Amino acid sequence: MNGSAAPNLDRDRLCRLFSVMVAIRRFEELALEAAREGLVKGAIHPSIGQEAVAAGVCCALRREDYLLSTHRGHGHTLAKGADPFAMAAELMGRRPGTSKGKGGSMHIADFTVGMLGANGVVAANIGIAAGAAHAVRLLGEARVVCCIFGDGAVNRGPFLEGLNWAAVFKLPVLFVCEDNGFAATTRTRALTAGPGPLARARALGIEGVSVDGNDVRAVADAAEALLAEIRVGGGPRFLYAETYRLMGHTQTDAGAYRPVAEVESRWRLCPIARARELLTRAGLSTEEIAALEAEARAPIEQAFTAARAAPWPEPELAWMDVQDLGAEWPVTAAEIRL
Amino acid sequence: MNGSAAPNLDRDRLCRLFSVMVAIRRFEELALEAAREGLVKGAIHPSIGQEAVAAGVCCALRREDYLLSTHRGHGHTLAKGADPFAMAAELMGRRPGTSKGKGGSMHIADFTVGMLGANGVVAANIGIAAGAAHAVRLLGEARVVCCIFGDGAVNRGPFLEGLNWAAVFKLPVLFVCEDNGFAATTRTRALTAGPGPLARARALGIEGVSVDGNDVRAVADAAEALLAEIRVGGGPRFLYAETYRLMGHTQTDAGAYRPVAEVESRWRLCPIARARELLTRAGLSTEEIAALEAEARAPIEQAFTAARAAPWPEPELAWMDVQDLGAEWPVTAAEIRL
Amino acid sequence: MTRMSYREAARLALAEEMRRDPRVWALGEDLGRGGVFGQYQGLQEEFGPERVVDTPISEAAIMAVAVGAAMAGTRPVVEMRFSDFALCAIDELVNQAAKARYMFGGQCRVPLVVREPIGMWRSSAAQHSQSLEAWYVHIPGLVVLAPATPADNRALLKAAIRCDDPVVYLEHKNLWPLEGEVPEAEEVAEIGRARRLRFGNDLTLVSWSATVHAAAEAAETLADEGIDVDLLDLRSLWPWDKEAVLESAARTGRLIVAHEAVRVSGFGAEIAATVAEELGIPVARLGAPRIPVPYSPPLEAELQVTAEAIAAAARRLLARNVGGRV
Amino acid sequence: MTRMSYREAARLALAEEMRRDPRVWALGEDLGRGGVFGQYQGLQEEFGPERVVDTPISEAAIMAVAVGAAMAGTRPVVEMRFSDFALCAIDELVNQAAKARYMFGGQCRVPLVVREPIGMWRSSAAQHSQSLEAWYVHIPGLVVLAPATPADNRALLKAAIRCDDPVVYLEHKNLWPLEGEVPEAEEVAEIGRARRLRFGNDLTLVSWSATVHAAAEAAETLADEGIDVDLLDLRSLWPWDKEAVLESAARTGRLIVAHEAVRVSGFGAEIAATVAEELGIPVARLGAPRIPVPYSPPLEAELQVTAEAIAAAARRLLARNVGGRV
Ligand SMILES: Cc1ncc(C[n+]2csc(CCOP(=O)(O)OP(=O)(O)O)c2C)c(N)n1
Ligand SMILES: Cc1ncc(C[n+]2csc(CCOP(=O)(O)OP(=O)(O)O)c2C)c(N)n1
Ligand SMILES: [Mg+2]
Ligand SMILES: [Mg+2]
Repeated sequence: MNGSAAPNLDRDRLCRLFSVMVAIRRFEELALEAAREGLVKGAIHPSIGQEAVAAGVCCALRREDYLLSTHRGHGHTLAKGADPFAMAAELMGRRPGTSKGKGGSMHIADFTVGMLGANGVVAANIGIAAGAAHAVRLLGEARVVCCIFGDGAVNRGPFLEGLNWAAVFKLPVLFVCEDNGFAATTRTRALTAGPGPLARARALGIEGVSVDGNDVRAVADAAEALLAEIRVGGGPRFLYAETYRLMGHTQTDAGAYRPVAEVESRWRLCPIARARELLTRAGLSTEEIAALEAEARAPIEQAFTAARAAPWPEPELAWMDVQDLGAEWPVTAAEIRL
Repeated sequence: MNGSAAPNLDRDRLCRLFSVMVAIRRFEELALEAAREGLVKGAIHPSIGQEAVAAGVCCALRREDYLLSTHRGHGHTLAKGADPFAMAAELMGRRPGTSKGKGGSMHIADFTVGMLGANGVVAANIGIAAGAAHAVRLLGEARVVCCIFGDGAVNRGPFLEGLNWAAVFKLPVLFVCEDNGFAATTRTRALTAGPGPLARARALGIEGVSVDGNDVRAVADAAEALLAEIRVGGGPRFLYAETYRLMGHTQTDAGAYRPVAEVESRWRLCPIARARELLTRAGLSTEEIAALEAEARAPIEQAFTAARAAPWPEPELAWMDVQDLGAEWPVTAAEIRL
Repeated sequence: MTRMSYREAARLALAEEMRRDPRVWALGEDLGRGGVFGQYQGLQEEFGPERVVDTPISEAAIMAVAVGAAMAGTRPVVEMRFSDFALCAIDELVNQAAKARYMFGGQCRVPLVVREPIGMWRSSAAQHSQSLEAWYVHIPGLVVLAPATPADNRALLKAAIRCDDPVVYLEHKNLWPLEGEVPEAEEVAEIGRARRLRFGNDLTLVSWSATVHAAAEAAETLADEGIDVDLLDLRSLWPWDKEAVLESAARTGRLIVAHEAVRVSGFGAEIAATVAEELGIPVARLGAPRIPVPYSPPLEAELQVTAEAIAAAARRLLARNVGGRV
Repeated sequence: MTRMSYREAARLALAEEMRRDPRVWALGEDLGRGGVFGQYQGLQEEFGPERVVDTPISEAAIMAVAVGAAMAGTRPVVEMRFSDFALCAIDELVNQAAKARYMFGGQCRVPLVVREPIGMWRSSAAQHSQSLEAWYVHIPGLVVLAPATPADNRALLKAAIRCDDPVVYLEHKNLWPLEGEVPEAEEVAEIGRARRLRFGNDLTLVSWSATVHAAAEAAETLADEGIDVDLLDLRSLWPWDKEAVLESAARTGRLIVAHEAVRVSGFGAEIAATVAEELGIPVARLGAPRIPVPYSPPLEAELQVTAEAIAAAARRLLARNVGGRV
């Protein structure tokens, strides 16, 4: 990772980005499979097709940097370094889950790697990210905060309030708008007036760039360049990445509101396939690439296998971590309820 | 009122705008006096110095057009044609008040002249105005909705959500940002990132113009031009008017957070004084102008005199107009409470 | 009578009202594709995108637009998707919709319906599972409804749409597929009337929304034990049927209120307190512990007010060697 | 003991905590000029604009920023100006601050204090007068405090700032100028303990915030009539001092709860219901009618829970020819 915005043909870097993307893809596939089997009960929002944004942005972050994500956050979280086993266990509501099974997919978080949480409320993390950055400033830390949100989020008030805040206080935040074309079943563009998210950011005093979100190298270059500006005290920056949601909104959405031909044509732009081409051009053989993929997939597959066998949380856990003062306890509850 | 954006030396129009401004000024002076005497108990937010925006914008509206305003809404409401006696009575919490004394200054409204309310929550009327315009569209009416808000409002989420909505649905709304330099005791600019309110509107797909908000003719010209565009189905427009709040934020704020010299220099740009000059240039004599002023002030003075003598609302009124189903009534309450 | 689901009943009610009154329209995210739970299926096809409006993800604007549009002569039906997201529009609902008629001295009314799907459903976790009816009941100006059956979802939604004041309309996510008999004739409910599911003289059991079904199950179990429960489905939380509850409680001498929402400061407290004030009889409340809703099924189960818990509470209350009027 | 105002006590508490702990900071509109009620006077001068932060009018961001900043290791004190404006930040408070610790399985805490000036004050009308403590008590994860005296405002605000979970801190606007004795020594309150203002065996009277003063006046009047009131200022609404209330109510055999907030579904219902469930003694509640707060003084007066109303309710309760434990 150098800070340069110029194309970078560094093989190792590309291999790493590729591996992360493959791992994310495999994670989403296995999560969907587990959901089909009824092992994941709550909603999941697969990020298949969007792996380049997750890999390109999150691999550019340092471990101590903070990351905040959305309901579609598995990829971002994995790319930030979270343990896939704990994540898979969380999706299945098991005891070793990142949140002991209390949060599930929409509240995936791993504070040990600076991942401060997905969020079930669209756009809610934008202000929270500004706050984390405000704390970084107050505490005199060197971290950067990265906040990823979807194209749907730019129509909620917190987008304006959070961006304005970060700009006014010149906070170290990288805002990333991951535009996958849809907000649930609706094409976002039809309901987003004006020239788009980047123009909105600029009107709120935040400079940024637009990238092809299916080109992992372009995303990584842009993210690195913007992060470098932020790290030297330049204030917040905005990255607008266009990609496409290849699957439905959740595991139960077939995505039938869009033509098959459109989805098929978008599969041809799949970021993993495109990265594979880049690797070939960078001199990797088909076998080498296949080996990389297998290597990336293996830990994910092990994670799901282990998670399937993981224990359920003890019911008493439901009563814990509410709050210190005034927490109710099972014994009280049993009395109350029976 | 013709729709032309070109400077208009029409004497009658200028006289009318001038009279409205003088009436507003007198209303605010007498409201402050009544507040000093303890006759106005709740907070009032005087618009002294900002009369050109109220007159220029609201005189360009038709009676059937809707207007929504802010906590600093006396001027807008008067200019839309509300009865000054009912308004003064409302400020004093009297029975003949526009809201029977139930709302006070921050909830001034006169639905008979299309004035759908001031609002005690900054920016809240932006979305409500979009909604009124949505209804106008659904009902196939010819009205336009005008929504006036302060410079502080552009930092709240409803600004983004309401403007985006109006733009997406191409609704007939004129948004007016009346920038008086302050949000309560804070200079708004320091806390508003980016190039400003008009740029934010443009990024949300709404075109508009910027005017000298102390030049009533400029404001009127701009408002008329924008309204003409809206009336022919052009969708929402944005008017940004710069002015200055000559008084404190409320009757109890001395405004001591700004240099005396600044306020003095701003008094020299007083919109009424400037309009007086325009009238002189348009050929009116000092006596004619003085007569106009006296004529404009008289009904306001009568209104306050009458309001001072107006009766209090009957206590039972407190129980009315809450809701039809499930309303509590005094008899019940007396039982409950005693 | 026709058999239909709670979902279908709601869909039908809205369609009927939209046919009847051209001022009625609906707005919310993804309505054109039927809404999150299919409760708007086919409506955009019938009424067009101008009356079944797909909106941006702008909850505050959705609610504010409804307020303005209601003040300006239309009757909007607002879809909030999950009741939790209504928290993004609370200023608009509580400070604006609920107060406008009053603040403006009766110059306007705000006839809007806010539909908020509530409750625990399929491991939806803390931000998609809340039941906050107690909040709304506390706010002057609001009407609060919570249907438990398909028939009520049709008749109450119609009544809500015809109401001239803002109505918070709480549909339970677990009930969407529930089937039941719905009268052939177009019924408009009288708001404020409880429905008696079972007559009994041993104990009054008051509930609403999905918990009504657990309560009915508990009442059945208790009947087998010789305990006759007087079971009331409140349906309307504001106004609530104080007369029916007091009549029943006075007769049975014991009251239990059961709801899914958090027990502490839940609406059960209001009913229990009212009955205690007016009758001085033994009362008990059941609700979720004061815990955010967890994701994992065994944890979520800890929060549920089950038929067993209700039956046990009833037995306990009956075992107290006191009763009747004090 | 020193004499100081409720306002000054709050100012002092915050200053002391900011001196003690560099992670404590305050954010809100106009704080640099002392805040709306002067409760931040001089603090920006002492601690600088980085720790007493003037913010844009962005309530949602103010609260969200506090959530993020708390998760990231600081201890923000949020000023909401009027409790009504907190409704613009309810998602941030209820769906985020209150739940984060739980949803993330204990990975983080959100130690923030939200200061919300509540209550009727100088004809502030419907959008500047609310008291919504019942809402916050209903939300798992929140601590809720409502001081009635200068001494408590100092000791409780300090405790709130040291609390590791989100605290909703309700100061009453009418109390700012109230003077009282405050201990010289730096006292940090124990959250969850009621304060007994008067010992008596005839009736338990529970109140909080400004209404405590009306309750004290009523108790005095009643004392002259030979009725000895046991008067408790709850101070902390969650957790609330159930032990103290139950001990007192069991002893006196009668309970009245009096608060300024709307009576229907107010927090008084929770206390009355709890006492009714546990003790089965006569209970009564006083609160505002379910009406938005009007502007005009004679109308506003209709909503007030006065000392006379409390005394009358007490007499009525004592006149009931029942009492004691059931
Ligand atoms: C405030 C809020 N409104 C609505 C929803 C329901 N919802 C969940 S995801 C989603 C679409 C979000 O679109 P986008 O921001 O583009 O993210 P994507 O799903 O495409 O990743 C919606 C409407 C929500 N979670 N929060
Ligand atoms: C949501 C909200 N936050 C804060 C306030 C308190 N407040 C009332 S007026 C005001 C300043 C508003 O500034 P601006 O929008 O520029 O209007 P102006 O007062 O200058 O006319 C503030 C902060 C409020 N009424 N509503
Ligand atoms: Mg999207
Ligand atoms: Mg201003």
